[in-house]
Amino acid sequence: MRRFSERLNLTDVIMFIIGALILLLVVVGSAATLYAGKYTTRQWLDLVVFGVALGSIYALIALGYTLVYGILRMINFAHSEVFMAGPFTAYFLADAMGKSGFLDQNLFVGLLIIFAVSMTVSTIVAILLERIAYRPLRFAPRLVPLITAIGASFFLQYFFRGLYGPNIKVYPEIAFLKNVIRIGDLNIQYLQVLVIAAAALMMIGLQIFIQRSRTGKAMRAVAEDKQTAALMGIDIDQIIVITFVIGGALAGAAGVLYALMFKQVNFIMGFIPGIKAFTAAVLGGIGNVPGAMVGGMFLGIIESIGPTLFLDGLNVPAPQQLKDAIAFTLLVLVLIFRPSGILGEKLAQKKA
Amino acid sequence: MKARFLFVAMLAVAIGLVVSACGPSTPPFQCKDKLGCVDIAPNDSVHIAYAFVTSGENSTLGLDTKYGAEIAVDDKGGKVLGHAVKFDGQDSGCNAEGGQTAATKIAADKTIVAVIGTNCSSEAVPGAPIIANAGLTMISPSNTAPYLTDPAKRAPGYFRTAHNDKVQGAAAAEFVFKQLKYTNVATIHDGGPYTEALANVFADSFRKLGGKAVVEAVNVGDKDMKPVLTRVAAGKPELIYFPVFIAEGGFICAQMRDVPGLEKTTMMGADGIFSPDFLKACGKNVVGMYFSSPDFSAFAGGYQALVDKYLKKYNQKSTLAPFHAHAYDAMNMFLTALENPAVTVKDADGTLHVQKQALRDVIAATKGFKGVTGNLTCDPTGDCADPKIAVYQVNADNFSSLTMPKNPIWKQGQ
Amino acid sequence: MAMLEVNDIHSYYGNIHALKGISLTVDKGEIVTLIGANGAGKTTTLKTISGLLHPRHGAIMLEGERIDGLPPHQIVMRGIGQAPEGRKIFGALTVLENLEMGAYARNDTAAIARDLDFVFALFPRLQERRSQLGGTLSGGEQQMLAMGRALMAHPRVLMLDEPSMGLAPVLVEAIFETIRKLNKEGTTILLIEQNAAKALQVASRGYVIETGQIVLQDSAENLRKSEKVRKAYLGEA
Amino acid sequence: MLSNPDRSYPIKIGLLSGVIAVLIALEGMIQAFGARDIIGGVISLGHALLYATFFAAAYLAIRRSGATRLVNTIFVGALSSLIASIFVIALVWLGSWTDLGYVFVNATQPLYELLTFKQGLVVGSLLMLIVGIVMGILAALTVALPAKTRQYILTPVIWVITLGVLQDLVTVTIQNMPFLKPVTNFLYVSNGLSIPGALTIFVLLLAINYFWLEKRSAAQNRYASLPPASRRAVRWGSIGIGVVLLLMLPQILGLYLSEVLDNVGLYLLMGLGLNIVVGFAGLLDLGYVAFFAIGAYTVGVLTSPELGHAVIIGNWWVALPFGVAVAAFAGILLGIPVLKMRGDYLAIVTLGFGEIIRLLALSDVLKPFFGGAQGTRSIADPDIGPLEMTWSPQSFYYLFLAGCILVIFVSTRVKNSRLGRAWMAVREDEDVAQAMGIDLVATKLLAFGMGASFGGLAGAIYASKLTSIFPHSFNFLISINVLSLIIIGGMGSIPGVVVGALALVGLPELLREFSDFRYLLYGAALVVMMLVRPEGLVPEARRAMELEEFREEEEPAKEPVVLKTMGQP
Repeated sequence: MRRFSERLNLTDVIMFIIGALILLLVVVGSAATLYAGKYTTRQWLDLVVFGVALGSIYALIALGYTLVYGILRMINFAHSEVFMAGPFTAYFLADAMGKSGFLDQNLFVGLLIIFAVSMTVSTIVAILLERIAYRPLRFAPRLVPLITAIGASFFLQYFFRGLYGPNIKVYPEIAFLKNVIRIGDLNIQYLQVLVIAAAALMMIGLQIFIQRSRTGKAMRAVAEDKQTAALMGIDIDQIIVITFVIGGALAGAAGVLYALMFKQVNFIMGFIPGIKAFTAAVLGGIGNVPGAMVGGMFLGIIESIGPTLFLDGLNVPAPQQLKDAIAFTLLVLVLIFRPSGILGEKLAQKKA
Repeated sequence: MKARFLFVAMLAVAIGLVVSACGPSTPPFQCKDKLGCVDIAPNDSVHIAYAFVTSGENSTLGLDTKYGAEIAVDDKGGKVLGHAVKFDGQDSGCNAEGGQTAATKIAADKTIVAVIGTNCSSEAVPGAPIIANAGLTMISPSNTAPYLTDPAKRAPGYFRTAHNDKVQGAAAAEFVFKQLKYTNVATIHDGGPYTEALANVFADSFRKLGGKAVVEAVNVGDKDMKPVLTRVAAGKPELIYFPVFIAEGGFICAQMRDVPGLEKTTMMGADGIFSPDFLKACGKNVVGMYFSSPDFSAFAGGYQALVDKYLKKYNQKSTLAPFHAHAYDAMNMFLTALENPAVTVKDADGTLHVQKQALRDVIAATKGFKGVTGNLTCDPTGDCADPKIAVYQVNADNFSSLTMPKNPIWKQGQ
Repeated sequence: MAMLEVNDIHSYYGNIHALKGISLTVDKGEIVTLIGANGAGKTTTLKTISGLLHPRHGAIMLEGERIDGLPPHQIVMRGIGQAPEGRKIFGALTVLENLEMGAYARNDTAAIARDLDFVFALFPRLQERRSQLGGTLSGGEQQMLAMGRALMAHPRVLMLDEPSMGLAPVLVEAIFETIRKLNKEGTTILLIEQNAAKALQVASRGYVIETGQIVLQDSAENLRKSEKVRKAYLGEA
Repeated sequence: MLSNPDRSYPIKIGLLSGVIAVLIALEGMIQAFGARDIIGGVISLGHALLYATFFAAAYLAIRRSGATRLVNTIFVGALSSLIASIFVIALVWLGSWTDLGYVFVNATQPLYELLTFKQGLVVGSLLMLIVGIVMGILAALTVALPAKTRQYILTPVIWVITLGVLQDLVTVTIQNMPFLKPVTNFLYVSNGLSIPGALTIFVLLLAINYFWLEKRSAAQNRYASLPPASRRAVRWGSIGIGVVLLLMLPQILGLYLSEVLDNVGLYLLMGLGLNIVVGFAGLLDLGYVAFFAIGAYTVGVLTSPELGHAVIIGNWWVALPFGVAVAAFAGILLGIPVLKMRGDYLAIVTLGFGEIIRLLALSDVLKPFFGGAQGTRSIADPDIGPLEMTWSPQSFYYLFLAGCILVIFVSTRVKNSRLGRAWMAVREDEDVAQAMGIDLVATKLLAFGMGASFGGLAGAIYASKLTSIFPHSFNFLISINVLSLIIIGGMGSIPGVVVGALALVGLPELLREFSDFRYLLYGAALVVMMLVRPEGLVPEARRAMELEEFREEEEPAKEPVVLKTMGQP
């Protein structure tokens, strides 16, 4: 036993050294960058705004992962395709409305329709996914539904590719949303305001729903203990479907926000945001709704600011290339010190 | 039990043998070619294979080149020397192992006379030597990496109609420095071999000319380009050259004006985004942007006719990307070479004998071949593209009609 | 007609034959206890009744209506409430929310409010801690909450699985007092206990289960007197 | 459920199949497969697919309706397949009125022509209706056949389709065996099987199938009744034939199929490595590609003269141990921070690690060391000593074979060792394992290290085989693919990994020409596979037991029976 504890110490020491090295690099890099003074305050603020807007979208997608994870203890890998299905389908409507000029004249109604279509399609895909691919495997070992999810993810990607074609489709540009609000050094586009506000509203709404509503409480009960929840008269299947519906609708909404911000949609568009959102969910503490928000914001801001802040001062060429490497390194750092995420509780320690 | 099974099996073989014995007797042609010959029976087709990326996220590139080559076959009436042309192939996946697998499958098929491929340079590195070992000739419509035609490493029988990055990158730098008279530029690549090489050649050439150039990079799949553009903005460049593909190029171009400091910066792209889809992906910011690209104006109408045919045939697919013209030329080079009596011997009964080494030699000797991408002349290293690079500029009319400009504003060497 | 009738059920865990033909009845207004050693199949019996396990053979009737094969939530809706073994409090939900979950299957708001008052009257401690998280309660409080939660379903049959397990003697006493009280007010109870002595004190009838089979059944009084029960379950020589 | 006939069922299943048929058409499958004839000039793969949908609709409807009289079954079957065909007709009519092509890329004139047999809208629609009814009747007749007869016919039909689909592969492979050329000439026309060819295959296989099914038990009995000595002789004989076959395989299969086998071998090596981490020790690793990359890059950087490093090892065999060792070291290094993480936290961190490695290899910062986007090229061949040879897929086959045998040997030995049992214990329950006195740190790190070293070995051979490596080759999808193959094969089971690699790497390679639909079918196959046979193709005995439990415990009593019969071949 003594030998064991000694070796455990060794690994702890190594971990500490890894952590300290990363921190040192971050601190030295940041100090050097700031000292060089190559970037203005306004540029830093801009970077933060970009990060928050991107982070909002990550957070919305992350909610889908976190909700399903909380209830089924499974990584719904195909959630990224739920996110893709909505805006990819709604594109045709948006394109038609954009060409006819309807969208510019009735912006609000037009956006509402696009949101409605996208959210509906994403929700339907999520429900079908649950019904066909996941429900029969509810009690299978963890890895089995994971593989099903991966398979479903491939299937959905290429299904939509076959349906709508492989090339990039471009959402119409909405001139109004390009207007800029200026507050001192801070510049925010209406579009960014829309994205951040819509995401925040939806997340707060979800939080209230889960905390206050009867269904929300039942969701929490099911997340904690399915058998006991069933003994309370809660229909587990129904709650799980509701979870997928909420996750799907949020992903559909996030998809439209994404499409408004970046304009391009195609069959593979969900893959990278999906991975990022899943990372955000873990970063914040998976199974935890506010955690998804925090994780999403953190990731968005790190991706935006990180490479410049940490690496520019160290004279690293093309640091933006390494933004994902930075994000994942910080993820490891966070998990070394908080093994269950920023806001995560002991859930990770529980046997999944 | 076994006896009966054996009997049936032997019967089947016997039937097969009888059928074969009734076939025509061997023609008098003797193959003296160093690499051997492909014999094509009177009713068989001339088999040309492709190794293109037709699956996954890069499939647009593969389909574009495939369609370009198919139109070349159509233009010949689908026939060469009275034999139908069979053009099929393998998915090469835009990665090294896909290139190797596709090349091996092509090499294994002894009916194939020529190969068009590959799309991505990484496919050609392991793929080209395999094609070479099989004695085949391969022309790539879209490999641009300089090392593929590096004399020390080039696989025999490897040619390309796409422009070597060295040529295009240097020409673009020359235009920016000499014509626009800019001295401070930035370039962004996406980590792909094509864009990385082009961006670096551009930056190096620009520095050699006496200017200042910064190289930045993003990753394939990145959407938010504002952070990298903010970094670029800090260097206050006069022009940003981003020789990337449509998705990432679209993001950069569309987000460019949202970044303070870049409101007026000139944008320039390369042939990878010289396509109407890019105009859509970027939006109105694209007006005034420059593109380095092969000089399509050299043959009035030739290129436009190709585009028209393409859109007519494949409109629904709308995969129009930049390399169909190179593929069209590559296919035409093969079809022309195959018709050359030095390459193909035709028997009286219509049987064809394609001599592999002769095909290689004829392709290598291509000189002044009139293609839609210019006058193709193969140099000893396998680069056949017309080294004339032109620069085009997109105006408001181009944008509203989603068509690419037809006349370049600058040509190299003028 | 019996309130709850279990007729020759066989349940399996994988290939393990856990229940080998259990039959029991609980009449209206009774407390019936099922006693047995660890692993004898007590909890499995409850799981089978509440639908968490489906019997491969046999039938379960609630007031003459077959309920085996139904999903658990429908069985609860039909009137079988359960305080599961180990209490299974929702730790991340407040006491009040836990109780609300107990009434999840019901829609009669007014009656639910009445039942809530009833539970709070029964367990004043719960009222004090109504907005505390379930996970922060003590063992005894958790047991009260588990029982209260089961009562919130206003069950026709209340099934209690080891309510005294892991509790201090004083608390055990209090719990059994409550069980008696509930029964007096008309609740039919199926009680599962390892503490056979206590269980047989409150119950009117009892069943003894051993390795998945009922080996004895009689009135509580007779069981208390039976040689076998005294030796094996009451710890007497 | 089965005993309770549902009258609306034929209609429901007809509607569902109709939707599926329309989706198949809109996916472009009918067009793409339409270009490929199973039997030249008679039936294309595209049409066969459509008919199969109708047939399946009718068959299912009959089965579920509980109808037994032939008239009834014909009615039920024809009804549902008719409904399905009406959907297809509706698609064509809709397409002729509106521009479906605006949304659906494949809704084009050629598709409509295919769906109407080029006979125009009205006549084509009628023909399609007739096809629907005929399929329904065929399904009814199929149901009416005795089970045995059905089995006799089914296998030859499947073989005819397979041989038709794989025409390219068969003819190319047979090019190596000129004496067989007449056979292919007889079997195939330029596109698809020839009619006499198809008939011959059908009759031949019907006969073989008949003898096989009828006489199998007799042969088994005869084997069982042999004296032990001759039984041993038979066994050793078959093993000997197996070994010889294994060694001869590349010569028999030719260039391309050897290449496919090489790819299978590559994934088999990785699969066996990941199997140690995930299958044995139960640690979910989604970034396994990192070790593959590290092995490949170590060997690449050490042997490639192009990067201009000071230290160049010309000999691949000398560089190999470095590749394996560096990968193993990286495995242990990754293992340390994730020691205390469980389940999905582990998954995301390992995923991140895989991405970090790829991004670093790609980055401009490390370009002087790894070649950046242009990769590392001119990597040495695995020449032995001064013996230089041309390395073809056929010769690499032996390298992979040797590697796989070595790794399988090590895996098997380790699995049954003390360490292997410790891994199983950690997999089942970490806390219990620790309480039993298992050193969690050493156990987990050894799993990571050993798993990584196999990946490094795979990478080293891969680098040499391709002679060039690019960062893009080491993406997340490889990790996913390797994970999928060990789970499809049967987690923790070594034969399972072999079967999984053959199924997930070998099979898709054979269908390379249908690249457009490869991922679609791959995804669908993963889902179906997990639903039908969650324990994998060749499950580990222990795992199978656990899964058996899950089924019987949690599913309604009837369910497991259905699952089992569906899983059987």
